[in-house]
Amino acid sequence: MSDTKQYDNDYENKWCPGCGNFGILNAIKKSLADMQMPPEKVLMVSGIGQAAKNPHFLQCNFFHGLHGRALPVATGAKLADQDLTILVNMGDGDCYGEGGNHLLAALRRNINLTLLVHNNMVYGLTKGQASPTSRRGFVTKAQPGGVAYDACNPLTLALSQGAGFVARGYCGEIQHLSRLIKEAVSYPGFSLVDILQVCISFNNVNTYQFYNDRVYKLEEETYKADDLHQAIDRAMEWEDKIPIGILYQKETRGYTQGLAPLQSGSLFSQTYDPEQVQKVISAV
Amino acid sequence: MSDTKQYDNDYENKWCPGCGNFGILNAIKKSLADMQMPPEKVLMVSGIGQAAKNPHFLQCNFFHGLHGRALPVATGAKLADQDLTILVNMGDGDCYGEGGNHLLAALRRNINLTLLVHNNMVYGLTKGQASPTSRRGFVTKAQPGGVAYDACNPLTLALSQGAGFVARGYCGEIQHLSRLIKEAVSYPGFSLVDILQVCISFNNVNTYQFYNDRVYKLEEETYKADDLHQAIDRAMEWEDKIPIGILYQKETRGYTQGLAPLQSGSLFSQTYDPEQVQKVISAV
Amino acid sequence: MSKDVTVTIGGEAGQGIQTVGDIIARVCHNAGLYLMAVNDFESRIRGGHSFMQIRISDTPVFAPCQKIDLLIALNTDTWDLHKNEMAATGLVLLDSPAKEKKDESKEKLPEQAQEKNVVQVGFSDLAKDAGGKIMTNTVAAGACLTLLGAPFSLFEQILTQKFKEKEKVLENNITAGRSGFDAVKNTEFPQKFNWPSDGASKGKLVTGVQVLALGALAADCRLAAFYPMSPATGIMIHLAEFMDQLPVLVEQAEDEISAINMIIGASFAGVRALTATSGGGFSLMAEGLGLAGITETPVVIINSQRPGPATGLPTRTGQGDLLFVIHASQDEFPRFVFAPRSVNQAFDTMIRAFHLSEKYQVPAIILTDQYFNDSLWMTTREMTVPEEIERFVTTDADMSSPSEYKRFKVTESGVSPRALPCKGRALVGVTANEHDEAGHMSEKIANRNNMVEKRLAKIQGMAEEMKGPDRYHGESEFLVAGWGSTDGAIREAVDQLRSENVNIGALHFSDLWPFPRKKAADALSDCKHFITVEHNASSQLGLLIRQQTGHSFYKAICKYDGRPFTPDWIAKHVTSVLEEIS
Amino acid sequence: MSKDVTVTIGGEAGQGIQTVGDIIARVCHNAGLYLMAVNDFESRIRGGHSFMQIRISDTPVFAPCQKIDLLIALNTDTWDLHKNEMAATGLVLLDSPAKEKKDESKEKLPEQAQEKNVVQVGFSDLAKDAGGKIMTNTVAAGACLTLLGAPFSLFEQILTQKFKEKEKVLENNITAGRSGFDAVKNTEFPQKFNWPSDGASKGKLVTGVQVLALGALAADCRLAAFYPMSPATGIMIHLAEFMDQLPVLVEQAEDEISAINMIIGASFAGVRALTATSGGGFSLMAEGLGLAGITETPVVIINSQRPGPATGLPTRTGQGDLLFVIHASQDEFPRFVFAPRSVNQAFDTMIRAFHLSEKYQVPAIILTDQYFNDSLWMTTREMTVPEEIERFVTTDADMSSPSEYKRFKVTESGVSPRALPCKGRALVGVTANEHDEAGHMSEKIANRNNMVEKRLAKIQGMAEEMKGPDRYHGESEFLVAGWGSTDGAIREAVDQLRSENVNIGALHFSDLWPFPRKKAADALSDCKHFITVEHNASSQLGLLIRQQTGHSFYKAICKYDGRPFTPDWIAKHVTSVLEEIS
Ligand SMILES: Cc1ncc(C[n+]2csc(CCOP(=O)(O)OP(=O)(O)O)c2C)c(N)n1
Ligand SMILES: Cc1ncc(C[n+]2csc(CCOP(=O)(O)OP(=O)(O)O)c2C)c(N)n1
Ligand code: SF4
Ligand code: SF4
Ligand SMILES: [Mg+2]
Ligand SMILES: [Mg+2]
Repeated sequence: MSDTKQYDNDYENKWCPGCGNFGILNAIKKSLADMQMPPEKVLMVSGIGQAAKNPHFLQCNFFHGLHGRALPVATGAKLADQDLTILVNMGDGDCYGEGGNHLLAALRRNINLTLLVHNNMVYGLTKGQASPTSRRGFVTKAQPGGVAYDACNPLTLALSQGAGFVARGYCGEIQHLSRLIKEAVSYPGFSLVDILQVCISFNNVNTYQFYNDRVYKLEEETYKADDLHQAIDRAMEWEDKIPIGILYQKETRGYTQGLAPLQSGSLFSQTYDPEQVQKVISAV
Repeated sequence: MSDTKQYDNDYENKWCPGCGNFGILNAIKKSLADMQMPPEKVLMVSGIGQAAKNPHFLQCNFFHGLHGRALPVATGAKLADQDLTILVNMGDGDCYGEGGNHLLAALRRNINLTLLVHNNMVYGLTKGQASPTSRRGFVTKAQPGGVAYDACNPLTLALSQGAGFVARGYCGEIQHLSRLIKEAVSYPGFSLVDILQVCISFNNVNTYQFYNDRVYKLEEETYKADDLHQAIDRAMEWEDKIPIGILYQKETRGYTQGLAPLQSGSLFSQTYDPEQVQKVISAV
Repeated sequence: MSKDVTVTIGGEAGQGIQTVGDIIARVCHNAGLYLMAVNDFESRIRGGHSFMQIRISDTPVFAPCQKIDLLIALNTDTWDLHKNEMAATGLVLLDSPAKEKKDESKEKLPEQAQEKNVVQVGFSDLAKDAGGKIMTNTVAAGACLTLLGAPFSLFEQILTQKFKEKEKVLENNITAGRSGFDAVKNTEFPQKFNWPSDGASKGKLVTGVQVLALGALAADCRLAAFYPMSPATGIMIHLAEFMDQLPVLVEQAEDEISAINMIIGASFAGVRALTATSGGGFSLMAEGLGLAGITETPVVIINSQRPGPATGLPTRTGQGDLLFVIHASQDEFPRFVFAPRSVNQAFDTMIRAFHLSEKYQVPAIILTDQYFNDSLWMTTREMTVPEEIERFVTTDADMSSPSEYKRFKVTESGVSPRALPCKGRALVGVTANEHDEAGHMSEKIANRNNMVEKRLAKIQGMAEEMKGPDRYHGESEFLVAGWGSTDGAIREAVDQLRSENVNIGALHFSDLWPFPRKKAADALSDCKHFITVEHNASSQLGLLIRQQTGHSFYKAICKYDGRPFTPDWIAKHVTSVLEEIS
Repeated sequence: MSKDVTVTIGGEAGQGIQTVGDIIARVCHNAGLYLMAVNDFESRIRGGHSFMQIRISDTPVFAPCQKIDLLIALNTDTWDLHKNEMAATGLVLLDSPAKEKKDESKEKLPEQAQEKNVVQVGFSDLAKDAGGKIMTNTVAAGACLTLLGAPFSLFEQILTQKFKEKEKVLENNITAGRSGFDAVKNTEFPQKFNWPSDGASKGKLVTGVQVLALGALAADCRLAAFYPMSPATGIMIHLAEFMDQLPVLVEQAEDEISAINMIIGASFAGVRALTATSGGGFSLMAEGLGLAGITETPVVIINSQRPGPATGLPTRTGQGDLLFVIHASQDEFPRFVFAPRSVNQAFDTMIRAFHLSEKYQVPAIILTDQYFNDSLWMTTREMTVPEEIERFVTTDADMSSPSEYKRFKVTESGVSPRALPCKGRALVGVTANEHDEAGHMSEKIANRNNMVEKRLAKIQGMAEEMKGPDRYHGESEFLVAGWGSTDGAIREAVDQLRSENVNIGALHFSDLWPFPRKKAADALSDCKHFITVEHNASSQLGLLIRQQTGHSFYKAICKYDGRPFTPDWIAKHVTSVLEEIS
C-alpha cells in the first residue's frame, strides 16, 4: 500500500460529518497512491455542489468551475494538453441535471477523462431539492407531493451512447471503489463511474442501510462486462439488489488519437514557429 | 381521406426544392387531417434551423423559439394548458446538440407532447457542419478531417431513459410517416419520432438512394414493439438495413396526471378567486 | 427613548441557530415588539460559523445594527468571532462545555471565562437534563428571553404552538425552556423591555422569499419554473406550499435555460408565469430574455443577487447585477426592472410587475438580494389581494374577423392585441426571428424598421408608469442615493446624520428601467451633491444616473464584502465624504 | 478624377452569385484595381433573393455605395428589387429566359425588355451552348468584365487558376466566358477602367472572417472551440483549414456553453484559446465569461453581431451588443472590449487581444458584425506575424519555493504570477467561488475585499493600454462618433461633407472597455457638438460616452434595418442634423 498522506492538505473540509463523500475522497486518494501519481501530476476538475468541492480537499491541481460545466472545462484542458491526467468530480444534479448536454457529448467524444459522479440522488448544497436521480415519490420541500417522474438512469444512458467504460461504485466500499477508479483512469477513453453516495442531511431514503442491504459486487459473480444487454439489465436492477463494479467495458478509439494537429504532440508542447505561421498566412 | 388543404397557408416556403422536409410537412398535414384536427386546435412548437421553420409552412398556431429550446417552451405551454395538442419540430442539431439536456429531461418528465426530429444528420441552416447524428468520417468544412466520433443514437438514448413511445420515420415514406405521427400524437405521454430526412444541399451521404436501399418497415415483419432489448438491437441497425416504424411502446404514467394543482382542470381554465387567495395569504 | 436591542445567536451550521432565533423572534413579535433579523451563513450544511442577528425594538426597525447587545454563543468560535462587535454594555451567554468534556476543554477556555461580560451557561447540559441534547436551542432561547425580561408565559405559548402535536416533546421543551430561564434569572442585563402582558403583534413576521411568493400568488401567478439557486430557491419552496390550495404549479426544471423557456411557453399559452434565480442562472437566461422580448411574451423574472463573479459567495448579499439585467441579451428591446426596498413594496412589486408585464407584453425583472430574501421582516400592513386580474388578452369575440388576426399588428403604442393560441379561430404565431405582423419570419427592410419601432414605442408608455425616486428629506443639501434593499439602512443613517444637524436626505430608486429620467433629474437637480451607496464596486446606480440624466455622483460608497449595510457604517462613511467636501 | 463603379450581381440563393462576384473581384484585384464587396443574403440555402455588391475603384474604397452602375440580374426579381437603386447612367444585364421557356415567359417580361437601360443577355443559353448550364456564372462574369473594359486575357488567367486541375472544364469555361465577353461587346457602358496590361495587385483580397482567423493564427491561438452561428462560423471554418499545417485545433462543441468552458479549460492548461459566436451564443456564454473573470483565465471571444433580439435577422448586420458585452455576467470583473474598424485593424486586434488577455489574465471580447465578417476587403499591408509570443507564465524555476505557490497572490497591479497545472511542483488551484490566494473557497470578509480589489486593480493598467478614439479631422467644429466596422462609411461621409465645406470630422472608437475616459473626453472637449452613428436604436456608444465622460451626444443617427451604412446615407442624415443645429 502506498502513501495517501501526500494527498492530504490542510484546507478545512466543509462536508457534514458522516457524509458519503468522505468515503469517495478516501477512495480517490487510495487509487492515486496505488497508481503512484504524485499530487502535482493530478488535475481534478469539478462543477459546483458538495461533490464538486472534492478537489479542495485533496493536495493536487484543480479547477472548480461552474455548476454543470466541469466536462467542457476538462475536455478543453485535455485537448490543450493530452498528457494531463484528469479526474472530474461532479454531483448528480451537476452532471445529469444542469450538465446533461455535456455528458451526452462527452460520451460520444470519448476523450480520455475519468468522470466520478457522487450520486446522492439529491441536491445537497442547495439544501435538498430533487435531483435527476431522485426516485419517483421522493419528497422534498420543492417537491412536497413527491417527485412525479422516473429517475434518470445514468448507466443505461452511457451504455446507450456507446460508452466504453461504465461502472458503478459505492461510497461504503472504499477498497472496491478505489479499484474502480484505478481501472477507470487507466482506460484510454472516457470512463464513467457513477458512485452511490449517502447524503445524511437530505436523503433519508438512500442511506448506508439501504445500500448495505442491496449492494453486491459484480466481480463476485460470473459476470462478464462485455455484453451490452446484460449490462443494461444489471444497470436496471434497483429495488432488491444493486450491482457495483464494472458493468461494461470495450475497446474504443480515443478522440485525440486521430486529430491532425495532435500528431506531433500535445498542442501545449508544440512550439510557436513564426516562420511557419508567416508562411502559411502569406500563402493565403 | 380527409382534406389537407386546410393546413396550407400562403407563406412562402423557404426550403431547397427537393428537401426531405417537404415529405415530412406533407406527412404532418396528412396525419392532422386524418385525426380531424382543425388548424386552430394545433400548436406547433419548434427550435431554430431548417426543420424548425416547419410551423411557418402550416396553417396553425405556432411558437418558433430558440435553437435547442423547443421542448421547454412546449412543456411550459402544456403545463399551463394540458388540453392543448402540441407537436414539436426540431432539427437533429437543435434537439440532440444544443437541446440535448432538455431532451433528457423530457424523456423522464413524460409529458404528453409529440416530438418530431427532422434528422438530416447535418446542420442545414448554418450551411453544413456536422451534427450529433453525423456519422464518423463525415467530411464538412468545419470537420475537414471528417467527424472523429461516433454518432449519437437518439433511439437508444430514448429507450435507455424509459421513453414509452419511440419510433423512426423516413421522409420518403409519407404514408407510413403520417401513421407514425398519428400514433405518436395519440400516445398519452411523451413520444419521439426520429425522422430520417434527406438534405440535398449538405449531406450527400444519407441520400434518398441511401435510405431507399436500406429502409424497411417493422410493421412488415413479425416485430413486436414491446421488448426493450429487441428495440435496442433494431435501433442499432444501420449499415445494411434500417428499420422504420414503432420500435418500442409501453404504458406509462403521464406527468400531468398526478399533479395536485391540475386536479381541477388545467391551470389556464381555473379562475382567479380573490377570496381564496386572500384567505391563503392571510393565513400565513 | 426607545429601546433597541440586538441579539446575535451564533454557532455551527446545523446547530439550530435558526430555531433559537425563530423562537426569540416569535415571542417578541407576539408581544407586540418590532424586530428584523438577518441570517448569516456559509455555503455548507454543517459546521463552520453561522449566526442570526435579531434587532428588537419598541419602534419599527429596518436594518441590522453594528453593535451586539446580547450574544448567544453556542460555541466558543462564536465568541471569538464576535467579541469585537459587542456593545459596551453587551453580554455574552456562552455555552459551557458538556460535563463529560469539561476537563479536556478547560484549557481552551481560560480567557473568555475571565471576561466579565461573558456568562457561561450549560445550555447542552441543561437540555440533557430536561430530556435530550436536542433541546439545547430551547434552553438558549429561554435564557435569552429572561434577559430581555420576557414573561415565561409568552415563551410557553410559542413552545406550545410549535410542539402542539407532540405532548411529551412539548413537556420536555417547557422544562428545558424553564431551565434556561432560571439559569440567568439573576444575571444583570440593562436592556430589558417593558413587556406588555396583553401586547398584540404589530404585523406579520415574514422573510423576503416568503413575501415574494405571496406576492406572486396575489398576482395570480400560475406556473413557477425554476432551477434551485441560492438565494432564490426559497421563493419557490414557499410557492410550492400552496400547490394543493391554489391553481399554482411549481416546476423544477433541468436547468435555468429550461426554466425561462418554460415560463415563456406557459405565458404564451395563457397563464401568468414566474421564474426566480440568482446571477449565474440569470446569465443562462439571457438568451431566453431576448426570446420574451422579440415574441413580446410577458414573463416575470426575479434575480436575487449574491456576490460574484461566477459562483462567488452563494450565501452572501450583493447588488452587482443592475447594469447587467438592464442590458442583458443581444440587441435592444423593452423590459421593466424593479428593485423593491421593503417587504411591503416587494409584495406590491410582484403584483405590479405581473400587471405591467402583461399590459406591455414585455419581460419584467425584479432585483432582490440575499439580504432581503433571507432576512426576517415585519410587515405592518395587510397584504391585500387584487379584486380582479386584468389580463389584457383578446378573443375572437373582440375581433371583426378572427381569421385575419395578426399577433404583431403595428399600433401607435407598440402594444398589439394579444390573443392566445388554440382559444378560438384566430391563429397565433410567433417567432424568435424578426417577423411580420402575422408572426412569420421576414427580412424586409420596411418590416424590420416597423417592428423595431413598434417594440421600442412601448418605452414611452412604460416610462410613464415608472415612479421617480422616493424622496426622504429630498429637499436637503446633500442626498444619498440607493436602490433595492438598502433603503432601510440608508434612511436610518440619514436620521442619525440629521440628528447631528447634517442637512442630508435620501433618494430611493425602486423603478430602474425604463429609467425615470425626468423624475430622477428633478429629484437631483436641487441638491448640492449626491452620494451613492451600493453593494457593488463601481456604483452601478451612479453610472446609470449619469448615463440617463447627465448628473454625476460626487462619490460612491461601495461595500462588496457580501454583508449587509448597517446604518452606523453608512453614517460614518457619509460623514467622511462630507468632510472631504467641506 | 477617380473611377468608382458599383457592380451588383443578384439572383436566388444557390444560383452562384458569389461565383460570379468572386471572378469579377479577382480579375479586378489582379489587375491592380481597388475594391470591396458586400454580401447580402437571406437565412435560407436556395431561392429567395441574394446579391453581391462590388465596388471597384482606382483608389482605395472602404464602404459600399448606394447607387448601382451595373446590375447583373440572374433573374427578373433582381431587376425589380434593385431598379430604384440604379445610377442615372446605370446599366442592367438581365438573363433572358431559357430558349425552351421563352414562349411562356415572354408575357412576363414586356416591361423591362423595353427599358432602355436593360440589356437582355442569354446567360444560361450561352452557357448551355458552351457545355452546360452550370457555367451561367462564367458567362455573366464575362459579360460584366467586357463592360468594365477588362482584357480577356486577365479573365482567362483567373479561370485558369480556378479550374487548373480539370482541363475539359477549363476549356468549356473559357468558351463560356468568351461568349459572355462577346455578347455585350457592342453595348455601351460609360464606366470603363483603364486596364493596366501589367497591373499588379495592390494587396490581398480577404473576407472579415478570414482575417480574424489569420489574426488568431498570428496570435498563436491553439484551440478554437465553437458552436456554429452566423455570422461567426466562417472564422472557425477558415481556422480549420490550417489544422494540418499548424498546431491549431478547431473543436465543434455541443453548445456555446461548452465552447466557452472548453476554451477556459484549454487556457488554464496553458494554450491560447478562442471562441467565436453571435449574440445568441454570447448570451449563453455570459456565465462562462464570469468564470474566466473570477478564475482570471485569459480567453478571447469574438462576438460577431447581427440584429436581434433573439434569432432576429441571422444573416444581417447590427451593432446592438455593445452595452451587453460590457456588462454581461453577474457582478463585476475586468474585461477588454475591442471593435476593429478594418481588416488591418482586425488582424492587429486579434494579436493584441490575445496578448492583453494573457498579460492581465482577463477575458477579451472582440465585437465585429455581419457586414465586416462577410464582406470582401483589400488589405494593402503585409499581415506580419509576431517574432515571439510573450506568454506571461511562471514556472518552478522562477519561484523560490514552488510548494508555496499561490495562484491568486495579491499584488499591487492586481496581476498574480500565473503558473500552469501539472507543469512543475507548484500546484495550481482555481475556483468559481470567491477564493483565497491559494485558490481555495473563502468567505472571509477581508479576503473578499482583497480579491475584489485585486481584480479591479487591473483596470488601471488595462485602461492605460486602451487607445483613445482615432481622430479624422478631429479638430473640427462637429464630430461624428462611431465604433467598429462603420468607420469606412463614416470617413467617406465626412470627406463628402467637407468637400461641401462642412467643418466636420470623425472619431472612431476601437478600444471600448475599459473605456479610455480621459482620451475620449479630450477628443470631444473642443467640438461644438458630436453626433453618433450606429447600427442600433438607442446609440449605445453615445450612452457609454455620457456614462463615462459626462459628454452628451447632440443626436444619434441610428440604422437598425440590418443593412450596412453607405457614405451617402450618412452624409444625408448628418446634413439634416446640422441643419437642425443651425
Ligand atoms: C447555474 C447555476 N445554477 C444553480 C446553482 C446552484 N447550485 C449549486 S450546487 C447545486 C446542486 C447540487 O446538487 P448536486 O450537483 O447533486 O451536488 P451535491 O451538492 O448533491 O453533491 C445547485 C443547483 C449554481 N451554482 N449555478
Ligand atoms: C444559440 C444558437 N446557437 C447557434 C445558432 C445557429 N444555428 C441556427 S440553426 C443551427 C443548426 C441547424 O441544424 P439542425 O438543428 O440540425 O437543423 P437543420 O437546419 O439541419 O434542419 C444553428 C447552429 C442559433 N440560432 N442559436
Ligand atoms: S448535505 Fe449531504 S452531500 Fe452535502 S456534505 Fe452534507 S451529507 Fe454530504
Ligand atoms: S439545406 Fe438541406 S435541410 Fe435545409 S432546406 Fe436545403 S435540403 Fe433541406
Ligand atoms: Mg447530489
Ligand atoms: Mg439537421
